[in-house]
Amino acid sequence: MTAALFAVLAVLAVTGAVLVFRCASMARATFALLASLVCVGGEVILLGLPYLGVVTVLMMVMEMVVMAVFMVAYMMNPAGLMPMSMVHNRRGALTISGVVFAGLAAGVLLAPWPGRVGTAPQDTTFQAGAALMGDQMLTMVTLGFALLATMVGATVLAVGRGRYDRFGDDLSRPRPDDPAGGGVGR
Amino acid sequence: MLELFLLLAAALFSVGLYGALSQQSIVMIMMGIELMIAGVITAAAALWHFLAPAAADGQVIVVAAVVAMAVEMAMGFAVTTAVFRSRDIDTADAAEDLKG
Amino acid sequence: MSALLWLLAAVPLTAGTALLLTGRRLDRPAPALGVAAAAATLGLAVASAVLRPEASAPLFAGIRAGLRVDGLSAVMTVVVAAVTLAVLVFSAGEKDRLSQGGRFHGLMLLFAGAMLITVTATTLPLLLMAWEVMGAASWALIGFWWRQPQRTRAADTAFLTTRTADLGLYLAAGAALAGGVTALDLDALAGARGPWVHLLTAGVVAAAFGKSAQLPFSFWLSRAMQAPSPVSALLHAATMAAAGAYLLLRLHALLEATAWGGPLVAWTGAATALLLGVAAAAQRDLKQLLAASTCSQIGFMVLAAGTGGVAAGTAQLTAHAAVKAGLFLAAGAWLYALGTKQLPALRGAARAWQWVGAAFTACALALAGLPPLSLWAAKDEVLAAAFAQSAALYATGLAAAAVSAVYSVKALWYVLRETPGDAWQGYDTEESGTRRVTPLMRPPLLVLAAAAVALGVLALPGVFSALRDAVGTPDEPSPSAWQLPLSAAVALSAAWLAWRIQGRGPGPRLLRPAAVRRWAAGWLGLEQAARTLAVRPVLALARATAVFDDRVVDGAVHRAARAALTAAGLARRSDDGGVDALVRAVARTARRLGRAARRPQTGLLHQYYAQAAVGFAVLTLLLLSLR
Amino acid sequence: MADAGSWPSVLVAPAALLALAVLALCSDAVLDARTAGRPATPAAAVRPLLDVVRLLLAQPRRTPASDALLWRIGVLTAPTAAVLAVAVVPFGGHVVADLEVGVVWFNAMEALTWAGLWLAGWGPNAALPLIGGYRFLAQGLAYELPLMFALIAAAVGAESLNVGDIAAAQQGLWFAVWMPVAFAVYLASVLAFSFLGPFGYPAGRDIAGGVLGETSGVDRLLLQAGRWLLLAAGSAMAVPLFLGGGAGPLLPGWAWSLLKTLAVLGLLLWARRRVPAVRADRYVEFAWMVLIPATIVQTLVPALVVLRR
Repeated sequence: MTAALFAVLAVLAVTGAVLVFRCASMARATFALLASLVCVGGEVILLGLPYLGVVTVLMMVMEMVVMAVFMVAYMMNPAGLMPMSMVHNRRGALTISGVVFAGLAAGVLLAPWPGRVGTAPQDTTFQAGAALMGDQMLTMVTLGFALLATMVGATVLAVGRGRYDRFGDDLSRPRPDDPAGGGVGR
Repeated sequence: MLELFLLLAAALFSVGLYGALSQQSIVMIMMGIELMIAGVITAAAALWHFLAPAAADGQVIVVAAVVAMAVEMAMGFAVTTAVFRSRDIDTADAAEDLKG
Repeated sequence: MSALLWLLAAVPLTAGTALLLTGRRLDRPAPALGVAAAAATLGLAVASAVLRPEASAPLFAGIRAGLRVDGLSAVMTVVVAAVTLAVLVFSAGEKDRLSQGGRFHGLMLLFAGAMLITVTATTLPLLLMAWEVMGAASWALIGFWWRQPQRTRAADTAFLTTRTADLGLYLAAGAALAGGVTALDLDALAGARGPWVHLLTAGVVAAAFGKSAQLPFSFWLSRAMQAPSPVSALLHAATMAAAGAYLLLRLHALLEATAWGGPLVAWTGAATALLLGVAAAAQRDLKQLLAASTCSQIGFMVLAAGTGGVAAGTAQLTAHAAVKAGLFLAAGAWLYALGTKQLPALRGAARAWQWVGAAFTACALALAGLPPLSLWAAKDEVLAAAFAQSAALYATGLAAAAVSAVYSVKALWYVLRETPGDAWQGYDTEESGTRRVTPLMRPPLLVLAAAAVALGVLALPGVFSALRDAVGTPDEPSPSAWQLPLSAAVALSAAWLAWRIQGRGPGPRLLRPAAVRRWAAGWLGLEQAARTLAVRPVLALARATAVFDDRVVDGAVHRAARAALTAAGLARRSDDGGVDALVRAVARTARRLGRAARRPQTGLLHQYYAQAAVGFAVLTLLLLSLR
Repeated sequence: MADAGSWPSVLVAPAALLALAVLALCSDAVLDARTAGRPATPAAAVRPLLDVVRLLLAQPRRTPASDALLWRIGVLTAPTAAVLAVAVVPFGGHVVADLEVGVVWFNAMEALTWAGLWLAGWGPNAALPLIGGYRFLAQGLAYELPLMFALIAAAVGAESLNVGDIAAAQQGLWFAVWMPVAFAVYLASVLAFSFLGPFGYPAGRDIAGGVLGETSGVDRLLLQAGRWLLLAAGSAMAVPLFLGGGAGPLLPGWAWSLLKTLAVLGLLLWARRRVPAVRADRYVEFAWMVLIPATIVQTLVPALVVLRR
């Protein structure tokens, strides 16, 4: 049963991936990607990591919707109505990815994979949680800081207005004049 | 079974690579990269499941990959926004100031 | 005492040098000053002749500069001083032609000083110095009118010939030093050791022949006639030409020291006398005729020196000085007056200016050797000395005497005839004649003519024996009873014959065969021979050495330079081609690599991803292959 | 512990959810009628159901160059999300799928409504629905993080992600009692992800019905159904998380669950009527600046309690 499920999900994931770059409409490409990633989430659940799988799905859904927003914001032809090919060096890309896939496949098939060592615990989520909070604390901290840095960096990059625009040339204005209203203490 | 999973991962990775290499739009390139990271997640999960289920390292890699995907998304869109706002372009080809 | 001798030498030298150095400022008073100095010198000469002073001064290490007036020197000094005075008086008369009087009289006095030192010197170095100054003065005086190229060329020829011969004296000095005569005293020269004596003799003989224009070197006297007439009279007749003979007379001991010395000198003198006499007979120019006759008369003196007749030689020298000076001054007067010295053009000159003509006639007859005049006596003494040596010499000398009579009469014949109507065409061919003879010219002519006649007294045995004692060779043979009348007869017959032949129509040639006449007229082809034998080889040698120098030495230098250049070129090329090229190549490759390195930086994101992908793939393959 | 769902329960659960939704709809209609002064007759209650028939028969309108596929997917996602969400909710002892990660699953399914609503907005290729879709996203960004922290609070309290365990962990004291903030936030979020009442911003009348604007016929019906199903599912989930699940003195487990669910539904319907509409940007500011710290602190409380125990 799981093999069948794996096969279905695998095929769905790959077709979704291929569709992403075949669709003209950006929305369709985005949700093809969403489908593909959901399938990957499914695969992860299938591999006995329910928590990580569902979290992946949860995250992917929200991410893809945000991507859809940005897609519409920046793409010239989001609905794919006008025939436009936003592609270059197709042949070169194809050859390189083909070669990479062949290399990886060869590596996968030819490598002498060792057998399984030990068995999975009953509650994998607990195992992950314990590891992250235990001996992998450094990783957790690093990831945490990375996420914090990303949040700050992304905001700074994305926001076009600096502190001088908001608080005046010598930063003397009491209340920043932002285009959108709101803001604590107002 | 492990080989199948890894083949799936390789397939996803290659399609993502093809997308990243062939697409002009920055957002589409990011989608390509997302797929590549998805491939990595699949591979990590599979390796955890088939080789070392006792240790949680595989899961940590998956978490790291997921975080990486999130960070890539965030920074990608930040850079796209900044470039778009300053240059009014959205294709990677137009932003070639670092040309040698 | 010795101060007198130094004074004798110093007066003419200082006066001459002063006149020379002051240049044109003293031109006007120059003749008077010259004559005064000459007179003073004559006085001093007579005093030194009477007192016979002696002086010497240190010259080099171990070699002194000695002066002494002995018998021979006394006669010589008086003759030189007297002739110099006469000639300077004559040139004072001719001062408008000799415009640069200061330079002329300066040089003449300088020459006189040098001649006096030569005749009184007792050591070879001093003699050599004086000898050189004489040569230089002769060159300067021959080329006095230096603006005319043929005169300077003549001066050069004369100077070169005499200088070449003078080298003999240097050779002699060297040989003497080598031969042990360290003090270079003239009297001691005969004592040189071994082979050096021959070398010494050869050197002295060569110098004497050169200076006295004997056979091989006679042609320079013909070129010397380009000089002004007073110069010809003083230098090339009386003194300088005779200096060679004087040297041989002074060194007759040396000639006897070598077996071949005496006979060589004698025969050369005889041959010169005879041949140059023939040449004189063939001349058409009066001064050339007189020059050739000078050579032959000096030939007699050399003959006397060769045969040991020192007194005879001295007598001959003295008589000849007076005779030839007079003849030259007469020729000079006519040249000054008529502007020509070609015999046909001078026809009737004697009748035009009786005083000059009378003096000329007297001297010419003396020259012809007619009794009882001076040369006849002197010549007989020389022939007596020659007869003592060998009969052949005597015969040759007699023949030479006959020839001298011929050319003297030829000159006389032209001059004494009436002046032909078309004579003026011949005038002014060489100079612009003034048609007058200045009063100052007359007294020297008369004095010299008187001397020429008076010296005939030498024929008397008493006078000749006194001369022999003065000279210091008492046992010299004197002319025997039959020799005097014989020479007289020969001279008279030759003179009469010449007068007849000359009288038979204008221009009949004494010498029948035209080739011989042309040979004789050309001074026996001596100059041609010298030119072909000496000048051309030397020039050829010079050219060869020049070519050699150019081709080999310069060639080597040029080749070295060119080699250096090529080496430099090579270095440059190798530097440019090699090092620079290398550097440029490195720079070029660096630039190319730089450009290549920049190619992957396309700025296109997707290409960076592609490169990254390929890079990682290669990396992993590498990793796998290494493990 | 609720026993694993057998096959029939897979069918019963959606039916029960539908029933609940219809009940909520009718009571809402009655309340409307009463507020409108009309007699609270059963006919008034049944009025909304008539629309179902009308919509099924109506000729669906098509906009030009609309993206039919995505539109249809969007419309279908809302109800399916509700049904899938209620799968992990235990009714008394029975639960459809007793997942280890029940709470995360509920959250994931609830997140699906984001994709659904945006696609429903994007589908018709019209401005106003698209704006509706964007509004729902803004509102989603607002309520999502507080909701997550609320759920985490409940999970931390029960030291387990399994909904059954959480319900069981509330034997002594209901979480709603000592996690009031989390409970309140949760309720608000339920209203938010079913864009009802104060959070009806994405379907607001100022943009002509927003997401619902261009839908007609079956699409409209599905969307409306999805809306009320989500409400029912959310309130059903509230019971095991914060109200002790099936525990109760007299009645059997499922009866108590049903009673509590009806109570929550009533509360939400009352709230929907009383609280004025909130603009998304105001609510996002309030949510991020006030609710997130509150819920974080709220989560800290059970964490400390659990650590101390």
